Amino acid sequence: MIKMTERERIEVLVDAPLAPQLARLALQAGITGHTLIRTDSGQGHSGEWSEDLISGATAKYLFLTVANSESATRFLDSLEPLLESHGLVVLRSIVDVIRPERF
Amino acid sequence: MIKMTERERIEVLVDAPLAPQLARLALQAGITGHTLIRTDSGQGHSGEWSEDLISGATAKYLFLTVANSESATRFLDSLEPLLESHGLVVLRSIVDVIRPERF
Amino acid sequence: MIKMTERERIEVLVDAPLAPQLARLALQAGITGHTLIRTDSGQGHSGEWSEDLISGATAKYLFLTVANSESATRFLDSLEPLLESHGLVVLRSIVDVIRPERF
Amino acid sequence: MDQLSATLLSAPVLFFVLGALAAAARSDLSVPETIAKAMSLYLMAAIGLKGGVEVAKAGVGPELVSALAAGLVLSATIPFLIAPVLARFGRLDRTNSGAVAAHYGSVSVVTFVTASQVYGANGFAIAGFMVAVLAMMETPAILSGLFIARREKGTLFSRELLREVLFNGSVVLLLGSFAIGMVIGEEGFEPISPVFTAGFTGVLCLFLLDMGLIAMRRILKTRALTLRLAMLAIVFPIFNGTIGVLFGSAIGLDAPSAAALGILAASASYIAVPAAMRLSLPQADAGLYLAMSLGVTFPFNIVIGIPLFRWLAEILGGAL
Amino acid sequence: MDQLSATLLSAPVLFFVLGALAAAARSDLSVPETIAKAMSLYLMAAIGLKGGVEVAKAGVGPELVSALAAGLVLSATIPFLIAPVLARFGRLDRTNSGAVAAHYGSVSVVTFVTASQVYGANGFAIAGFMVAVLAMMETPAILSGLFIARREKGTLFSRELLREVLFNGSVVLLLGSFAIGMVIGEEGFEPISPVFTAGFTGVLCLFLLDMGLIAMRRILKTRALTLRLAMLAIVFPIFNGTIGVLFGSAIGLDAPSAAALGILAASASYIAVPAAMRLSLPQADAGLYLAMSLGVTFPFNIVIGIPLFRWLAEILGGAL
Amino acid sequence: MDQLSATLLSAPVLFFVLGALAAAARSDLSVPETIAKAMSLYLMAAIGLKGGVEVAKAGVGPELVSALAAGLVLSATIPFLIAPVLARFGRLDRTNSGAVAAHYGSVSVVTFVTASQVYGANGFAIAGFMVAVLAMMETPAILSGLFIARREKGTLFSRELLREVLFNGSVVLLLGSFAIGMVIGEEGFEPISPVFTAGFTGVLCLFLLDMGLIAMRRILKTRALTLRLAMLAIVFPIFNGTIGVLFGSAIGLDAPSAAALGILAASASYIAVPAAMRLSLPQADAGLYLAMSLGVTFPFNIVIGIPLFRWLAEILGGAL
Ligand SMILES: Nc1ncnc2c1ncn2[C@@H]1O[C@H](COP(=O)(O)O)[C@@H](O)[C@H]1O
Ligand SMILES: Nc1ncnc2c1ncn2[C@@H]1O[C@H](COP(=O)(O)O)[C@@H](O)[C@H]1O
Ligand SMILES: Nc1ncnc2c1ncn2[C@@H]1O[C@H](COP(=O)(O)O)[C@@H](O)[C@H]1O
Ligand code: NA
Ligand code: NA
Ligand code: NA
Repeated sequence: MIKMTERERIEVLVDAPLAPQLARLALQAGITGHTLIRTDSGQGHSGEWSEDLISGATAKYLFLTVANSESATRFLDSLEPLLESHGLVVLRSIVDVIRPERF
Repeated sequence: MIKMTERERIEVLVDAPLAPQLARLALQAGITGHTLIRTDSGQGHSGEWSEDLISGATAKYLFLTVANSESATRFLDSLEPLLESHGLVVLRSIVDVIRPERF
Repeated sequence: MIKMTERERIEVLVDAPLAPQLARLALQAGITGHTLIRTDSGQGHSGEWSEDLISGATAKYLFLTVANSESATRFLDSLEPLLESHGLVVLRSIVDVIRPERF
Repeated sequence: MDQLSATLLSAPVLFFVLGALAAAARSDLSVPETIAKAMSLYLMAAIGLKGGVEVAKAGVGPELVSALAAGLVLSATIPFLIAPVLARFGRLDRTNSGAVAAHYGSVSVVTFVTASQVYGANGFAIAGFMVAVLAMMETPAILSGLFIARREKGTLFSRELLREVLFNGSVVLLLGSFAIGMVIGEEGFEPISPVFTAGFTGVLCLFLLDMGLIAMRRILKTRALTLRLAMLAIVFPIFNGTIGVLFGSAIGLDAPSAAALGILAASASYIAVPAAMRLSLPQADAGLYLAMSLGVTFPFNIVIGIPLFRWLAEILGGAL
Repeated sequence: MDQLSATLLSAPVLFFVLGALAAAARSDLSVPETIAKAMSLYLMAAIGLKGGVEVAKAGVGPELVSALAAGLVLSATIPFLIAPVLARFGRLDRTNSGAVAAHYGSVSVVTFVTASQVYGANGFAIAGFMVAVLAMMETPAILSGLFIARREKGTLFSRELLREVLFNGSVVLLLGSFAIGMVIGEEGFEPISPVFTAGFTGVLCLFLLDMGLIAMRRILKTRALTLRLAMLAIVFPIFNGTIGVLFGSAIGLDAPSAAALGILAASASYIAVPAAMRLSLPQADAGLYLAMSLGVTFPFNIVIGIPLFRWLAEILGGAL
Repeated sequence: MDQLSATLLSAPVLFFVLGALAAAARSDLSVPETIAKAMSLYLMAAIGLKGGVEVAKAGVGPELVSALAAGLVLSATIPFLIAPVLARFGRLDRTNSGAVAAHYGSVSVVTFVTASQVYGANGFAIAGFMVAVLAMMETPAILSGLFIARREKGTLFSRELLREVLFNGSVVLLLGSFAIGMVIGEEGFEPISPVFTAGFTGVLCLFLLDMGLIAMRRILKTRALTLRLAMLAIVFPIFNGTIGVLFGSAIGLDAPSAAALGILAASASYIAVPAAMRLSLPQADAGLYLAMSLGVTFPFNIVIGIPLFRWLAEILGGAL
C-alpha cells in the first residue's frame, strides 16, 4: 500500500489581478508549488460577482497550495495584512499526500 | 500566529441551471456566501457528461460554501428533497478559517 | 437531520491528455464516478505552466473522485507507477457524503 | 429528388457530415464550447436582422398574423400529439414523455437557418417574417410539455420558468434583431451586411462542423436510446413536418414559407428546451432527450428533412 | 438635433439598447466572456490599423503633437478636478475618490470606436491620429488617481503597476496596430481590409449588445451607487467632454477631431483602470466604480454624448 | 534578398513581431486560449478548402503522388537524422531526444499558412495539393520519435496513440476540408468565400499576434533551453528545409511548391506532437520541446525561413 503523509492544504479565494502577489508570498514562505483554479461567480457580503466583465478585474481564482505545517503557517501569517484590504477567503485543512518531500 | 477557527465546508456538484436554486437555499439557511467553480466533465451512474453542448444544459458547477455548523446543517437538510431528483453529489468536511465571524 | 457517512476524497492534478487514463484506472479500482475541474495555471519544481498554449498539451485538470476506503486504496496503488513519470500531485482527505451507497 | 443532392453537396451540410465522421472515428477534433455559443448567437442575430430588413422592404401582410398563429398552435399542440406515442410505443414514463414532447414542439434554430441558406442558394426564398414565427415557436411547447409531465402535481410554473419562457435568450435575440432589422431597413443594414450576410454561410459551415461532432458523440455515448425511441426520433419529424407544410399551405403561405413551417414543426429544440427541462423537470433523463433531438432528429432534418419538405411544399403549391 | 436620431437609430446603438432591455427583463441572454474579450481585441486592432493607414496617407502635421499633449494633460488633470467633487458632493472617502477619479481621467475604447463609426457613417470623419491620442490617454489617469488616494502613504507605485501603466495590453495593441498601419500603408492594408474594415461595424454591433447586457446588469446588481453618485456619473461626462471639445478646438483640431477629444475626455475606463485599481487600491469598492463608469457613464455617452459633442464641436468650429 | 523585406513588412509578420515585443516588455496583452484555438481551426479549414477547390479546378497530376510520398519520407526520416545530434551535441537523454525529434519531423500548420499567404501575395503561388502533403506530414514523425525514445521497451503504441496519429484533429480537419473543397469546386465555394478567402489574412494577423506572445513568453519562462539546444533549434530548420527544397525540386515540383516542401520540412509541430508526447512520453520535458519548436524554430521560420526557402527554390528552379 502506498505511503501517505499529512500536509496542510491552503485555499485562498483571490481577485485575479492579485493572484501573482499570493504566489510571491508563498514562495517567500518557502512553498514552491501552487495551482490556480478558475471560478465562475459567487456571492458574499460585498454583493454578487461573476466573470462576465470584459476587464477581468472582478474575476476570482481559487489559489490552492499544499505545504508542510511550518511553511503553511509562515504563508498564512504573511497574508494577515492583506485580509481586510483584499477581502480574501482563506481555508486550511489536512490532506494526505504521496511523495511528501515535494511539499 | 494567525488565529483559525473550525467551520464546515460544503461542496455540491450541481447542474448549471439549478445553481441559483442552491444559492437561494443557502441564503434561507443563513449562509450569505458561496462560490461557484467551473467543472469540465465527469462520469457517474448516469453516464458521461461534458460541457461540449451548446445549450449549457448539461454543464455542472461545484457549489462551494463555508458555514458554521448550524447553518450548514440547515442547508444540508433543505437539500434533502432535491437529492434524488437532481442527482446532487454532496460533500462535507472540516476546514479552518480566518475571520470566523464572516461565515 | 440528514445522515452522512465518511468516504475518501481523492484529488489528482493531471495533464489534460492523461485524464482519460486516470478515469480508466479509477474504473478498474471499482470507482464509477469522477469529476474533472478546470485549472488555469500553476507553478512547481518543473517551472510555471498556464493554459495559454494552443495545443492544450500543457493544460492540467484536477481529477476529483470520492470513494470508499478500499476502492480509494486500490486506485492510489494503481497510480504508483505513474507518479514519477507523470508528475502527478495526489491528495487524499476525508469527507462526509449523503447517500453513501453511491460511492 | 434533385434537391437531395443539392442539399447533400452544399458546403454546410458537407461540414456537418465531416464532423459526424470525425466523431465516429473517435477523432479528438473539437470546437471550443464558447465558440459554438458565439456562432449560435451570431446566426440568430443574422437571421433576425435579415428577416427584419426584408419585412421593412416588403411590408407585412395578413399572412404574418396567420403564420404566427399557426406557429403558436403547432408548438403548443405537437407535444400533446406525440406524448401518448412516447408513453405507449416508446415506453417512457410521464415525466420523460413530457420532457421529450416539449423538445419536438419547440424548434431548432440551426435547422431553420440551414434550410434558409440551402433553399435561398437554390432560388427558393423563405419570407423574412418566418423568423418571427421561429421565435414564436421556441417556448410554448415548454409549457405543454410541463403540463403533460405533472398534470396533477402542485405548482406548474415557477417564476424562473416563466422568465425562461418569456425572455429566453434566443427568443429575445431573434425578436430583437428582427426589430432592429425593421428599424434600420436596407440602407442601415448596408454597413453591417459584410458581417451578417457575406459571413453567414461560412460561419454556418463551421457551426455545422461542430454540430456534427456533437450529434455523433451524443449518439455514441448514449445509454438511454432504445431502438423504439430512435425510430420515433425519425417518425416525429416526418409526421410533424408534414403537418407543418400542410398547415402552411392551407393558410396561404407561398411554397418556400410553407416548407419552412414544415421544417420548424419537424425540428426539435436542443438549446432552450433542455435548459428549461433541467430546471423544471430535473428527474427527466437529459441523456435521452438530447440523444433524440440532437443525435437523431437534427441530422435527419439537415440531410433528409430539408429537401423533403421543399418537395412536399412544391407539390402542394402546385396542387392548391 | 438630427444627429441624435441618426445615432439612436444606427445598428450598433440599437444593439446596445437591445442588450440593456434584455438584461432589464432578466433574460438569460449572454455573450461568453472570452468572446467579448476577443471582440474588444479586434476592435482595438482595427481602429489602430485604420488610424495608422490614414496617417501614412495624410502624413502627420503639428496637430498630432498638440493633440497628444492635450490628451496627456486631460488624462492626468481630470482626476484632480473631479476628486474633490466625489469627496464632498459624492461623500466618498479618499481611497474611493481617487479610484473613481482615475476612471474618468482615462478613456473607454469602445465609446471612441462607436463615435468614430457613427460620425464616419455621417461624413464627419475623425482624423486617424486621434487613435494615438486615445492610447495616450489610457493610463496617465491611473497615476493621478493613485496619487490622490494615497498622498501621504509610503511607496506610490509598485513595479507591477508601472508595467501596467506603460505596457498595458490595450495601449500596446492600439499603438502597435497604429504603427503597423503606418508601416504597411494603404496597399499593405488591402488584403486585411475585409476583416478590419468590412467586418468592423458588424462586430461592433455584437460587442455593444454585450455591453448593453453588462452595463444594465451592473446597474441592477449594484448596492454602492447612491443617487448623488449616479448624478455625478452623468455630470462628469458632460463637464469633461465640454472641456475636451473646447481644448480640441482651441489647439486647432478640425470639428470631428475636437468632438473626438471631447468623447475621450467624457468617457470613463472600464478595462485598464479597474484592473489597475484591484491591484493597487484593493480597498476601493469595485462595485462602485464599475457601476459609475460602465453602468451610467458608458450608456450616457453612447446615446447622448456622441451626438452632443458633435453638435458642440460644430458650433465651435463655426464660431472660431 | 528583396523577399526578406517583403516578408518582414507584411501585416501578418508585423503582428507576430508586435506580439513578441509585447511579451518581451512583459505587457499583459493576451488572446483568450479558446479564441486562439478557434482561429487555428478556421485557418485549417480555410487552407484545406482552398487547396481542394484548386485541385478541383486544376486536376491532380502524378506530382501529387510523388509529393505525398516525399512528405511521408521526410516526416518519418527527419527524426532519425536529428535525434543523434540532439543526443550528442544537445546532450539530451534518449527520451527527450525522441520527443524533440518527433516535433521536427512533423509540421507547423501556421508556418505553412503564413508562407502560403506571403508567397501568394507576391505572385508565387503554392499548388493546392500541398495541403494534402501538409496533412500527410503531421503524424508519421510521432511514430518515429516514439520508436527512438523506447526502442527496447515493451509496447510501442497504445490504442489512444494510434487514434491520435490516424485521426488527429488537425489531420481530419485539413483532409476533410480539402475533400469538401474538391467536392464543391469553385462554384460551391463562392458563398463561403467571404469567410474563408476574404477573411483569411486578417485572421492570420490576429493569430500571429497571439503566436508572438506565446512564443516569446515560452522563451522567457523556459529553464530547460541550453545554448546548444537553442542553436540546434535554428540549425535544424535550415538543414531540414534545405533537404525539403532539394527533394521537392528533384521530384519535379514547381518552385513555389518546392519552397513549400522546404517550409514543411523546416517547421516543427507545436500542436499535434506535444499532445501526443504528453500522452506517450510523459517523462519527456514539455518545457524543452515547446521552447525549441515554438520559442525558437517557429519565429525563425516566420521571419527568415519563409524568404530563405523561396530564394533557394528559385535558384534551384533556375538551375534544373
Ligand atoms: N461562506 C462562503 N463560502 C464560500 N465562498 C464565500 C463565502 N463567503 C464569501 N465567499 C466568496 O468570497 C467572495 C467575497 O466575499 P465577501 O467579501 O463576503 O463579499 C464572495 O463573492 C464569494 O465568492
Ligand atoms: N505544493 C503544491 N500545491 C499545489 N499545487 C502544486 C504544488 N506543487 C506542485 N503543484 C502543481 O503541480 C504542477 C507540477 O508540479 P511540479 O511537478 O513540482 O512542477 C505545478 O505546476 C502545480 O500546478
Ligand atoms: N464518486 C464520485 N466522485 C466524484 N464525482 C462524482 C462521483 N460520482 C458522481 N460524480 C459526479 O456526479 C455526476 C452525476 O453522477 P451520477 O448521478 O452518478 O451520474 C457525475 O457525472 C460526476 O461528475
Ligand atoms: Na418542432
Ligand atoms: Na475620460
Ligand atoms: Na518538419
